[in-house]
Amino acid sequence: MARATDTRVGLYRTVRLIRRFEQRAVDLVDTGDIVGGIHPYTGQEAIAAGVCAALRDDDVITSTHRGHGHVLAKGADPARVLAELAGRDTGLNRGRGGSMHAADFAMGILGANAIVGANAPITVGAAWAARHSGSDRVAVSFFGDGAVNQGVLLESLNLAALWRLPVLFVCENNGYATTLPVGEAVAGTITGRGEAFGIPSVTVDGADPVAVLTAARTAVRRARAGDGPSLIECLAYRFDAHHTWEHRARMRYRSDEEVHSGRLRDPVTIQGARLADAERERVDAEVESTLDEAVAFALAGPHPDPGGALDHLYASGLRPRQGGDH
Amino acid sequence: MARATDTRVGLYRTVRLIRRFEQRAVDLVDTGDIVGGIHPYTGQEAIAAGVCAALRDDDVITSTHRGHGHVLAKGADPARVLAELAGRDTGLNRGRGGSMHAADFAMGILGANAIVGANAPITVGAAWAARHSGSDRVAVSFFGDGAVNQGVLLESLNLAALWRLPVLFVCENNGYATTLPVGEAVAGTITGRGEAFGIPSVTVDGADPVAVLTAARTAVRRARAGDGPSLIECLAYRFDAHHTWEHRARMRYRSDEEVHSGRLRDPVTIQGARLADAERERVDAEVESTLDEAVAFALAGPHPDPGGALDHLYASGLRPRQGGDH
Amino acid sequence: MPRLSYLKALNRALADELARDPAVFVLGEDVRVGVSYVTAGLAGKFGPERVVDAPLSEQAFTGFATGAALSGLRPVVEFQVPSLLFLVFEQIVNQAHKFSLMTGGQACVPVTYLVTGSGSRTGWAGQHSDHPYSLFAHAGVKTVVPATPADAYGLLATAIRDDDPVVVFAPAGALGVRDDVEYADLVAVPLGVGRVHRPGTQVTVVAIGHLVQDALAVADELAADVSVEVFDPRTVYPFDWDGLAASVGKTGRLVVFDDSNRMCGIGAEVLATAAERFDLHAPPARVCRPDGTVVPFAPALDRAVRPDRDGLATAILKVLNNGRRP
Amino acid sequence: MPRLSYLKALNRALADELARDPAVFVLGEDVRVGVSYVTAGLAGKFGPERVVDAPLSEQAFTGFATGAALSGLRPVVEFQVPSLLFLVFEQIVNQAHKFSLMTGGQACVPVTYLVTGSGSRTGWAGQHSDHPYSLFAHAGVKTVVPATPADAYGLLATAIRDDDPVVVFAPAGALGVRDDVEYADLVAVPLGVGRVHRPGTQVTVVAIGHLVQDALAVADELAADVSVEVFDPRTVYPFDWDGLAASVGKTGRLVVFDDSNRMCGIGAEVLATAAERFDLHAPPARVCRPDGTVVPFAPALDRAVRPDRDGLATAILKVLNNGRRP
Ligand SMILES: Cc1ncc(C[n+]2csc(CCOP(=O)(O)OP(=O)(O)O)c2C)c(N)n1
Ligand SMILES: Cc1ncc(C[n+]2csc(CCOP(=O)(O)OP(=O)(O)O)c2C)c(N)n1
Ligand SMILES: [Mg+2]
Ligand SMILES: [Mg+2]
Repeated sequence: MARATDTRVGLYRTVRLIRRFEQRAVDLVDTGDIVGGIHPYTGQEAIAAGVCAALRDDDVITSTHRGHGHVLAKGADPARVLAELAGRDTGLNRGRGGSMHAADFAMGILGANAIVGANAPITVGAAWAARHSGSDRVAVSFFGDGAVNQGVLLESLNLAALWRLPVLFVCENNGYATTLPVGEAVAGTITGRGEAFGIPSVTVDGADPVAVLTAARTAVRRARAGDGPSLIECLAYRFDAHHTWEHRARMRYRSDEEVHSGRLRDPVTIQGARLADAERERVDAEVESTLDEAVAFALAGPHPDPGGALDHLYASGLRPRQGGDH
Repeated sequence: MARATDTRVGLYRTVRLIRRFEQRAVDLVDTGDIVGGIHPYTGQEAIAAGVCAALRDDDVITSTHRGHGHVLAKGADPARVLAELAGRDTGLNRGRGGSMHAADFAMGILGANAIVGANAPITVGAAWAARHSGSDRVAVSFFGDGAVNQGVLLESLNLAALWRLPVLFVCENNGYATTLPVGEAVAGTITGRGEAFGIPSVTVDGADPVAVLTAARTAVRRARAGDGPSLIECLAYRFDAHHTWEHRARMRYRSDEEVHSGRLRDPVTIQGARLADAERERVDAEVESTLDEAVAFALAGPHPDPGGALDHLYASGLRPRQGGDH
Repeated sequence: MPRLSYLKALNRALADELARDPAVFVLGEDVRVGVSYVTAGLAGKFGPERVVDAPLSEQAFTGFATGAALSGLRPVVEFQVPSLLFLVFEQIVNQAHKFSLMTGGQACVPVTYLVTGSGSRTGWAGQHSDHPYSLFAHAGVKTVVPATPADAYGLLATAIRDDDPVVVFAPAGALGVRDDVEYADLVAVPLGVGRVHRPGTQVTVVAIGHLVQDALAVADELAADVSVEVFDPRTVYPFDWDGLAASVGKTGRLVVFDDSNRMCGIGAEVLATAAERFDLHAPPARVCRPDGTVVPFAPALDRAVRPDRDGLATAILKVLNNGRRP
Repeated sequence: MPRLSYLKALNRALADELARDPAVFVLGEDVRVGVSYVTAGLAGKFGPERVVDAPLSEQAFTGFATGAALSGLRPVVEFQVPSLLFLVFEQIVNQAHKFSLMTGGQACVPVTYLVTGSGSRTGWAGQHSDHPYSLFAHAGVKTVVPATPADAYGLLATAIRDDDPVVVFAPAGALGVRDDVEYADLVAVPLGVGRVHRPGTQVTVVAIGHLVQDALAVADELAADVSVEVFDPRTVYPFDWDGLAASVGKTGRLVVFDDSNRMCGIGAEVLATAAERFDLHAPPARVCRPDGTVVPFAPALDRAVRPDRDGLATAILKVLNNGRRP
């Protein structure tokens, strides 16, 4: 698989790939092949697909704890992503990162990040570096509705706006930060926060890849032209748990009705409806076989050697003292 | 002296007191009686005076590295403030805090703070505690134009707005954060940041105590009524150095013309013009004798005993191990 | 007799303190729903003004707790992830910790910071697996790491009643521990007083947090050959030096079993103080994390960087076979 | 021969590295004007894209540096106040430090964090007087504390060229030190290699940063009675254990002279490692700050909590009069 493309079929392929990837990853959590669980991206696929379809290969993204969709849409190999989730030496990060840190620098994926908001300034720095080197690359920061309450993210909006940097701030408003509804967390509006820094900010239907793509294209064009950052708020619904541990816990923060109606606007269905049945079935089959191979690849990969547990701790090669020698 | 009062004379007395306090404090820096220097509040006196004149004694404030004006306007004894600056046991903080930490909890002064923006969430917590205890006290956070780029301050705006807390955010826009002009630091506007969180925000002439008072009264009324926080941006000019070390350093970041014209709008002159000459002279003399006494008190105060260097380190009385015993 | 779990003990301590003292309140992310379980049921019992869900604004809500504490309240701030303490290091170490001394004893900041699930939770990888208690000990913030349900109850209760800031680490590895304790027998446990879990004569093992259980298991395993005393300081800072002196006075040999990084960790402090004060029969040893550990994702790598039973057994035998015979 | 000052040496190192490598740039507050002097003249020479003034957004600009470094640049981030490192602890320790391992070696983060004026600057009080190098050593971030102008030059240059994040502390107490060095003789100094400033045979004093000068003075004072070797590790982490072993192998006695807090400080680590590895003739000693120090404002109190020459002399004599004779 490669980066999401902006055709009807391309967008469908990506949303479908992410959906099925997540479902199969959840299965592997259940079987114990993925340890530590995942934050499923299910329901938000259109955002990653639409945004990444507006990018070039050499553009860069940063991602979040809920990052599989972004990483896949930007073109990481699903097999190596899955191998990473399964902690194998064949994984993107050689099994060192796992679900929340999947990174593929060759594909412009500067990494998922387990700290909410932490990726925002990294993105801004990457955008500055791009301009500094004379490139017209853009940098995209994906983050949730919870992240807009993080100081570092708000500081980052200021830096990006002040220095007119080529950044797309993509807020995935899925209604909740874990269990806290966005309305109990965000005073004012999300786009209002962008605008306060002079950043053009729009709200789009985050269940529709075409709507996201359209907004992303505008923002990318602005960024490449040197006209500075944009903020896109994508309204979506998280179909699944905040994290797979929720599958076992008895937590009530969304009513059954809400979840039911939230799931009605399904990115896969929405984009699927734009394809002829045969076309769709062909993509589905293709995706399935990609994922069959990915699962096989992931589970066949060797576990990393514990002797190398601290490999790469220092890029300079410094070897730390062990905890037990004396 | 007591808290700033909202009469013509009262406001003048406070701005005059602060001005002369600062000038005498600078003298004491020069003589070496105040070690470490100060951040003079000169030029911004109308802000502290106008805001504190709108408060009650039981309202609380938090302040900054440039805090003498706030502390005096809220009613701290100038003699004990000066003794604090001179590091004496008779100082507000028993000489433990100095210029950047002057606090007087009995007067509702929860302390100056040496970390830009750090006082904002403390203020919000104090406001919440007031409401929690059924009081209609309000809490005021003073901060500079540099502080509006601090994440923690922006997070605090959100909390205060979200929970409709009785907070006044008073931004003293003196044009610079040390040497960085506000225009090179703040994307968008300062009031726009408040508004983004749904906080009513106004800009007023920070050289005129009456203008500040008027805005503060509106904000205090709103806060006491349970209608939440307000932000007041006060435009002012810092007449003196960022910090007294600048008196010795050769730093050029403001032109002579700018400094000259910035000083033309002088809070002391502006409010002084509202008094008859005789009235003004009486206040000036009063202030001078207060400060003569304050200086005498400060310099007569005993230096703290080095044996008590770690007194109060733990409120619980825990005595830490010394650095040298073994 | 109920089999009291560690998590339930924490939950019970919060409930009891909330009931006992109206100044106590709980603040954090997802505390109403009780995602980490420690706050489960509390919102229903005490209402949303005592169990407050905060937006993802750790810095602001930690500073907020300082402000509330300065106003007479006793906040308990819950953190879901240990590294969130890095985000609020300024607010805890530079603000809350320093208020008492800097104000010359005018103020105290009785805030409890509770980290539910510190250390590695296998599969959560590098940014969620730190165990930073030694950092707070270095800074001088009171730091407790309970090992058992009864101590979890008793130390959390004491932390809340203490007039200083206290960080409570509840290690992920201890959350599942259960005790045979009657609720009625749960009592406050003083800070700074260690506990000998198992008396012995030949070597003192200082074990911290969840490692106490492992130390006991190793002591059992080795019982035929070595008489191991397991000393649990319970409070990392202030440390029970006299308790340790008594133990080492008996055994003359020392091993520290500590889940923080080797360099400048509590293990270093215990060995250093021992070198200064105690007469050891053999060089002491540390079993801890390597210098600068970043916990890798893959389970086998994660385990490889954690101090474990084998490492402890090896260290005990080595210390025993070295040095002068007692 | 020029009398090179420590500050000028840092300034020179920045200028040379900026000239040598176009990937290097400097970022921070007031760096164009050069408020701390280390960046004086650089903006004029290298332009505002290489010497970047940032708003008061430490978290964002520190994260920004990570993003720029991930994109191939080598940022040097200046901090005016040591406690600002607390504000960015997450960005340094949880992000920059972890990227290499978490990405399985895909990425490196060659950022240098330069604190100009660490430790107490008498009169700056509690929130501006910390010396938190031991915190970074514990976290495993490379940490250097140069003592002399030549080392300041050489270690800063190496830090910038190093592929890992490095924190450089320039102690306030060392900024005024001058050396007789030709510019042409300034060279890069490797990390992790200590320096014997003064050979001796009876006791090794490990002195850090500005305390090296004090240690040399004490060694001179005591020269008639004791032969003191002054060992300056230069890099706190990674520490030159072999260098220290050689020194202690000769002297058999050890005193650490360290301006950080006693508990879990570098002094603890040196004593701990000595206890594990070295054969000492007498119990070692630390001369450092008390546990949990908050530096009080009044000069006499400030001095009282700092390790000083008297304390060192006392400790040396005590260590010498204790224990077995060599
Ligand atoms: C700074 C920070 N605070 C808290 C957490 C724990 N946490 C992980 S995800 C999450 C909710 C994030 O909400 P949002 O940004 O809306 O993203 P979503 O999970 O909805 O995709 C929380 C509280 C964290 N990882 N980082
Ligand atoms: C968080 C933080 N960053 C940097 C500093 C160093 N510093 C002290 S005052 C100051 C400028 C503050 O500007 P502003 O908020 O406009 O207040 P002003 O000095 O103009 O009153 C700086 C950078 C600090 N004390 N705290
Ligand atoms: Mg969300
Ligand atoms: Mg200003």
